[in-house]
Amino acid sequence: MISYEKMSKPADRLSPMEKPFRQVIRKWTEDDVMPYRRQYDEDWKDHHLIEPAMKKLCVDLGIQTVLFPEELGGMGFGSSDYMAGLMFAMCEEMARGDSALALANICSMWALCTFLLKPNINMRLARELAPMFCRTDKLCVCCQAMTEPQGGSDIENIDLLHGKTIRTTATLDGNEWVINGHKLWPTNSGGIANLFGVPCTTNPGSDDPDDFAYIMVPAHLEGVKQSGPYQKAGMAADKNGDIWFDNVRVPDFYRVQGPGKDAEVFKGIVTIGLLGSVGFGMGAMMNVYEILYDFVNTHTIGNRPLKENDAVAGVIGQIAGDIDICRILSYELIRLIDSRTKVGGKPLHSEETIAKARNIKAFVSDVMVNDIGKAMDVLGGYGSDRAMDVEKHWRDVKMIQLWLGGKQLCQAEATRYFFDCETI
Amino acid sequence: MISYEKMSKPADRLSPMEKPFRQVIRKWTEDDVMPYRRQYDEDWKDHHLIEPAMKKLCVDLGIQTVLFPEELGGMGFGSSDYMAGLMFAMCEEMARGDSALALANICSMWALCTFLLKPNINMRLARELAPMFCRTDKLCVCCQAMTEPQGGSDIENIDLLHGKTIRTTATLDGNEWVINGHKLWPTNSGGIANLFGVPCTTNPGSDDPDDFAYIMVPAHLEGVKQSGPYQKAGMAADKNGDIWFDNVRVPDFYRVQGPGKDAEVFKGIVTIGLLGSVGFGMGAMMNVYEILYDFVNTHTIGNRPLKENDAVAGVIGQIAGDIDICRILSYELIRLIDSRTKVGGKPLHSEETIAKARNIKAFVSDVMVNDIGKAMDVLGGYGSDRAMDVEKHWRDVKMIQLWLGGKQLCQAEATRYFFDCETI
Amino acid sequence: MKKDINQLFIYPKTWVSKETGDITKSVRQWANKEIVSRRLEFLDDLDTLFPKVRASLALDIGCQGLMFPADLDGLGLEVPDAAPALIMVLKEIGRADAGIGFIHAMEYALCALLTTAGGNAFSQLAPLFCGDTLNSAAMILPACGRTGETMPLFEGRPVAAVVSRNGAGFTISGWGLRPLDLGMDAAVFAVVGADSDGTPGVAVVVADGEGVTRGENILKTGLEGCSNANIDFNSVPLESMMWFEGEAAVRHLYSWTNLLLGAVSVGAAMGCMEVVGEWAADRVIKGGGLMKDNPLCASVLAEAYEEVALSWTLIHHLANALANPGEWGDAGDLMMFTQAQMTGRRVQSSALQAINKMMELMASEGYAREGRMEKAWRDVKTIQSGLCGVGGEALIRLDVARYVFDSNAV
Amino acid sequence: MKKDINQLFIYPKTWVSKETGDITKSVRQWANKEIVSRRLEFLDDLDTLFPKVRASLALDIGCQGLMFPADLDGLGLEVPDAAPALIMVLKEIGRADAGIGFIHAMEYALCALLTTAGGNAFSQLAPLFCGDTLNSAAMILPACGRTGETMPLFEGRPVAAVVSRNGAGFTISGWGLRPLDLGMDAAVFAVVGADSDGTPGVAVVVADGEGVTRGENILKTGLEGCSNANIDFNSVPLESMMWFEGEAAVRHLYSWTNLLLGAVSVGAAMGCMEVVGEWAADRVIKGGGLMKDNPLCASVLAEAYEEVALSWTLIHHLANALANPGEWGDAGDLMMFTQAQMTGRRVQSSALQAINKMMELMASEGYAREGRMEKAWRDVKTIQSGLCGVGGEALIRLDVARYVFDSNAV
Repeated sequence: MISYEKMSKPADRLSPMEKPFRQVIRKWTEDDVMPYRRQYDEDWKDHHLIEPAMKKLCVDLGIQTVLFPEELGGMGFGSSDYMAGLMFAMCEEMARGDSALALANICSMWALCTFLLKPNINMRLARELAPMFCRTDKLCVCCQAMTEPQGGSDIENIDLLHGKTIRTTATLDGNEWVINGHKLWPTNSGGIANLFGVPCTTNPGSDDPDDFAYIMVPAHLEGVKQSGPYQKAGMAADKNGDIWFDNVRVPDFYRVQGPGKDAEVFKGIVTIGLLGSVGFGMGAMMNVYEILYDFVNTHTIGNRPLKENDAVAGVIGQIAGDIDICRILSYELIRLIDSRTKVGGKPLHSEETIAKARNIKAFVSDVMVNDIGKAMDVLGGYGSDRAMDVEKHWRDVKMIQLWLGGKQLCQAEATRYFFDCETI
Repeated sequence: MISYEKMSKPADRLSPMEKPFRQVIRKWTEDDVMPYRRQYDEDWKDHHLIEPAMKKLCVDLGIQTVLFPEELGGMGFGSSDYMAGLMFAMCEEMARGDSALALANICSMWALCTFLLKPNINMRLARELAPMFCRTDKLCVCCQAMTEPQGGSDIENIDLLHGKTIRTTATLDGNEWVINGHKLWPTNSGGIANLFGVPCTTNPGSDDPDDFAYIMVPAHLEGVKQSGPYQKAGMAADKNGDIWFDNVRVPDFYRVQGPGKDAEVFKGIVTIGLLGSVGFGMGAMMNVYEILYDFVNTHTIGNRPLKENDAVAGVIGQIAGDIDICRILSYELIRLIDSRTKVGGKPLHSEETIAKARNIKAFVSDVMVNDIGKAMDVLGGYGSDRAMDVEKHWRDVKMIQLWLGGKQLCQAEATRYFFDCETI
Repeated sequence: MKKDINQLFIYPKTWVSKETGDITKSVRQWANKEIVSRRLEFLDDLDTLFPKVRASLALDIGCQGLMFPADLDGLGLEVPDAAPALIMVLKEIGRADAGIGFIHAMEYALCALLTTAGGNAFSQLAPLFCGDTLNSAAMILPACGRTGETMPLFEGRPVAAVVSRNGAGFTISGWGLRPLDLGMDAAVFAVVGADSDGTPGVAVVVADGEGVTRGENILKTGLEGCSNANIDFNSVPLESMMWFEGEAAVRHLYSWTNLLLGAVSVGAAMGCMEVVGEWAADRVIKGGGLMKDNPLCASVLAEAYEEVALSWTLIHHLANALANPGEWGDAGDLMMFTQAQMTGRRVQSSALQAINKMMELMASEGYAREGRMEKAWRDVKTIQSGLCGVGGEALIRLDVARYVFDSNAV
Repeated sequence: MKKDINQLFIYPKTWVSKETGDITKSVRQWANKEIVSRRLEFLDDLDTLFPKVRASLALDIGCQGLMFPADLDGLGLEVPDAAPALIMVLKEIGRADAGIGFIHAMEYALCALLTTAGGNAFSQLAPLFCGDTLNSAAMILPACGRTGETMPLFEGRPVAAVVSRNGAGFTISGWGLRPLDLGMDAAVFAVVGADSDGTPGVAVVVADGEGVTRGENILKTGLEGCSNANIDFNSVPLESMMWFEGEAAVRHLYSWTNLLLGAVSVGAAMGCMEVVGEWAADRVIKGGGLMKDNPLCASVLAEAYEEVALSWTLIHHLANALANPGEWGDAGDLMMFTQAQMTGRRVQSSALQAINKMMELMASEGYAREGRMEKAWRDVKTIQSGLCGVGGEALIRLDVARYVFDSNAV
């Protein structure tokens, strides 16, 4: 058995499509990513190697269309009962190769979730934007431009702050929104985005959810400016930079859902973001497990294979066991999301779903940071060698732990739910 | 909502019977256990308070019959597709009151799992022993007499040692087995057992699985001797002592399955023991969460409720979040067990099932020991006060962590599976 | 274990004087003779043996009254200089029994506070501690309030006892106060209270007079031999010198308490190490081979040792800093309070962690009385959680953040 | 941060001499001027600035050659006495840049070993380290074997280099040896090898001669500015005094390396603390209020501080023990090797843990170069995992268990 197939995969929760779908992505990962990934760190600015891989996946394999309805040329995941399962499978398979590249690909769909997921499919907007993604031979990169310079993770903390601190504004002028503001750090910024999803406010300083707006903004419009990318500790395939909106005008129906509902779907896509985070982490961990499996079978201490030393065995067994536990939790998160429109299910923006998703994401994040660190240690002086492919995952998953408000916000949202807090 | 109802309960995996069944047990826990549990520590030797509660549950509510086929007066859980789910629910609900009492009740069924669970139901033996449990107004306590003085957890480590170190012997003499040996520490020993399940060997020193035997031994037979109970740090409702078998004779068909198969069902009931352990731990954690919920809502630091202090909130949110994670893992363990006869399922004694069950049990054990300890800390000087009912759980769950070979054996079995070790 | 446990934990030998060595040695002899060499007997008959064994330490060797001036019939150890000696003594006691260690730590922390008031305070209490009867001191630290109440605070912690001026002296009142332990036994209470301005301080209350009521015996996790009860003070008179005014006095009490209880818990963990060391050298596992020789078990043993060894280092380090107030400040200063809180929390938590690990190796024997380990586990947990105070470790983190990062978080 | 970071970490002041204070101060001035005050500039142009900045420390201040005798143009710090001075210096360097700290720690660990051989060994290497060119030393520790091979072992760790007698001297051979770092740069290698009996020792190999081949540049996690490569030794001649025979020499090398790299990593973590302290005092969260004043964030800050502070204590403690071999033994003794391995592991792990926590508070800025923290994180991880050796922390636990519990586990 391939080592990573040993990890739990609850049969009762798998889509029949999951296996063939995974195989497609896996082939791409093994053919188009793994042979090149050691060179990605130097490719952070130019994406000479990274962009062709993205294009192959998104355009040639059609992955940029997955959420769009079939009648618009998409794969219809947005209305599938197995959306979360399939998205997770995709994240995991891609991140086994490179979690930053997985991120870039997936984030391209993230903002689209505000209007392409049942029960909130906005067909007018879908029809409007589908040509950028479907039935085209061009890569279309989308970017969810969330964070603002002053607020850090405040914007994700929408249950407590209700968007009060958002400074990016949208003003209705006739049948157009006029957008002004400054966003930073989102994935797929740094100059490569073709389309932005922009959380903003129609009434600065207000904490009325009706004043929160989520508006799609094509990048080619006048007044949109992007900086080059920042340099980071890892995740080279993910470009992050600044975006400025200076009196950018878009049609009024580019607001994804409307007053009240925008805030809901925005909270909902935070849940989707948490699912993606867990998927990336899982992919990284699966790959580390494979590498570790090989290393402890072929290298010795005390003239016996590492895996046969009980003390080392304790450590690697714990690592593998933790990964299996994260796998189990992943499929519960998938269930939470995919049951959103079923009897007994909760919407993506419900306090319970967010709290539990936050909790799982925080847990998986801590495990992956710690355990991949430990896997590096088992490799000793070879752990920090890029040629072993473990240290890149170690650098990458730290980023996963930090984003979306990091551990503290996860803890806060879980506590708020479990203890009915009012000020946390 | 009652606080503990906030914890995850995956709708897709619940038996329709689970809710009403939980309610019956819950009522017993709240009426017959919780009001008296603070006095259990002093009742460890005599069980003046403990035995009546056990009798009410096992006899009056019929719980001692659950595994037996319906035609023999039982509830037929042994052939239910939801056996593990219902057993877990029972463990959890009971342990919310007292995990030692839960243990005593459940362990009474444990040895029976060797011949009452599908696909290994032994109807002849079931029919023979049913009258002790079903259609009777007498409490019948059963004890799985596993551990031996010299070997510690070696006996649970059957995959590595194949029973080689077992010293309790069974010799066939005509149509009777003659049993000799010394066992210690099992739950429901210390003088209260009516029936023993005894792992033993027909060929001392052999590592051939065919030589491993599992034989049911009624306690009233000549040559069975039990010591009084040991004193322990907690778990007063669970009596542990020594048992000696001195030329004890039982009919040959009291061997539960026969050569080869006995070793399999024995490995299988270790898996059941792991499920029970997780259930007890969950029950304890659920109760701690309820108590903590109340405490942080009603007590202040800095003249604000404890729950509204962000730093305390971080700690209690982590505790609750960890409990939720353990709940999720519990239902995966249930799925592993209840799918044992389904397509894609694995038998209880499969390496994969054992490794994953071990891993989940080890994880849940560590979480409960750590987090209940932290909950005590949040109560400060009140944490060690028996009247708060938290410290008893802290003492009890440590025992859960230690039994069945403890953490090291769990790690070893997980590692063996995940890294294909040969000597671990 | 083959090696002597006293040779396994390094510390700067220059910090331990000859006199300290002597008294440490006699305490160790007491420990070995009265408890360690017959621990099962001690545990099986604790009610009888605890006071007896305690008396031979407290009265015969003189560990009760250790810090009282020689002219009051004490042994005359003075703080802060004696800090390194006190931890050596308490470690030895803790190794034998953390309950007896706790009793002495409470007394020594009180004495450290009395030192700041000069000789008269000692004179008052000498009859209790330097005579030939066993006596003990209890400590009442800030705990928590109930939702809706507003209370004076010490570093965020609600202070329930109220001290009022009354002529030349004071009175103290407070209801349902919970000592760390010993509420039932104590002859003297060190009580954190607040004056009419809400400023916290420490009152030393002799419990022989009117107005002191003890509640029912509290059943608890550990520290058998010590009995606890809630305490009511109903306008109990307090001599002026027994009211240690101001937050510095409270910090002083916390600093020394952290040091002294830290030594007790480290000692208890060392005692467990001897037990598990024996066990591991004797137990056969995996069908052959000793537990100590199995790499997985050996690495768990090493983890436990590491926690104990590093804790002992931290306690020495804190003792040295307290003994040299000219270097980083006095026990009542914010800097030293911060270090003591941080070190105290860490040491308790590490000692407990070490015992937890050792229990894992002992399996059911770790849990049974006859395994000779579970009492230390319960004792240390009782000390550790009590010392956290309501709110748990988070509050100690905030003490640290306020000093180090100028945080205003409470 | 409002408070001076040098006033926040306590240690016994008597352990730090006036001379140590002076050199520490000049290193701190260098650090502040060349790196800390312009860290972003340093990071953005590392390739150019690293050697420049390093030269001003190594050559102008004289930190290269620090431990060479004064008559060879070194600064004459002698071990073991200078242990407390060395950690102060390396902490200051590490605070500025762990890569530069690493380079110096490697040199000092080599010098500590040379001390055991007396003056001649220093004379040989003085031209390299006491002149006016930058030079460095690399270290090759035991690593791992491949399944099926049988190799000589040092405490269970496979030793790949072979030392053979050759007339009055020796030769050393070994292929694909992996230094901790600096394989590409180093002028000298301290190599753990085994003689024909399989007994390990340390060979000091000057890399200027024939038979030394460096492999390709190894891309790695951290320690930019240091270049690593695999090394082949093909019967490289070795003077007799450059072969430090026996396990004690290997233990000596490990003991000092643990101490010195520990100081570097603690320094790096302290540097991060200054960065996060500034950040927390400036960043508004939860729609109002500074990060440092939020109790949850404050408690994370405190956790990070605690890890750093306790590590610093442990490093001081180890330095003092090494500086006083009369108390518990010499760096080559099993007892001190055990303590050093244990302390080294703990300190590296704590420093890394502290930086991880601080990064959590910085969120994306923790990860971006401009946040001025991520390099220290990568550097410390590189040091920490390298120092573990193949097999990871488990092997260090076994070192401890073998000594403390007489375990035979390997």
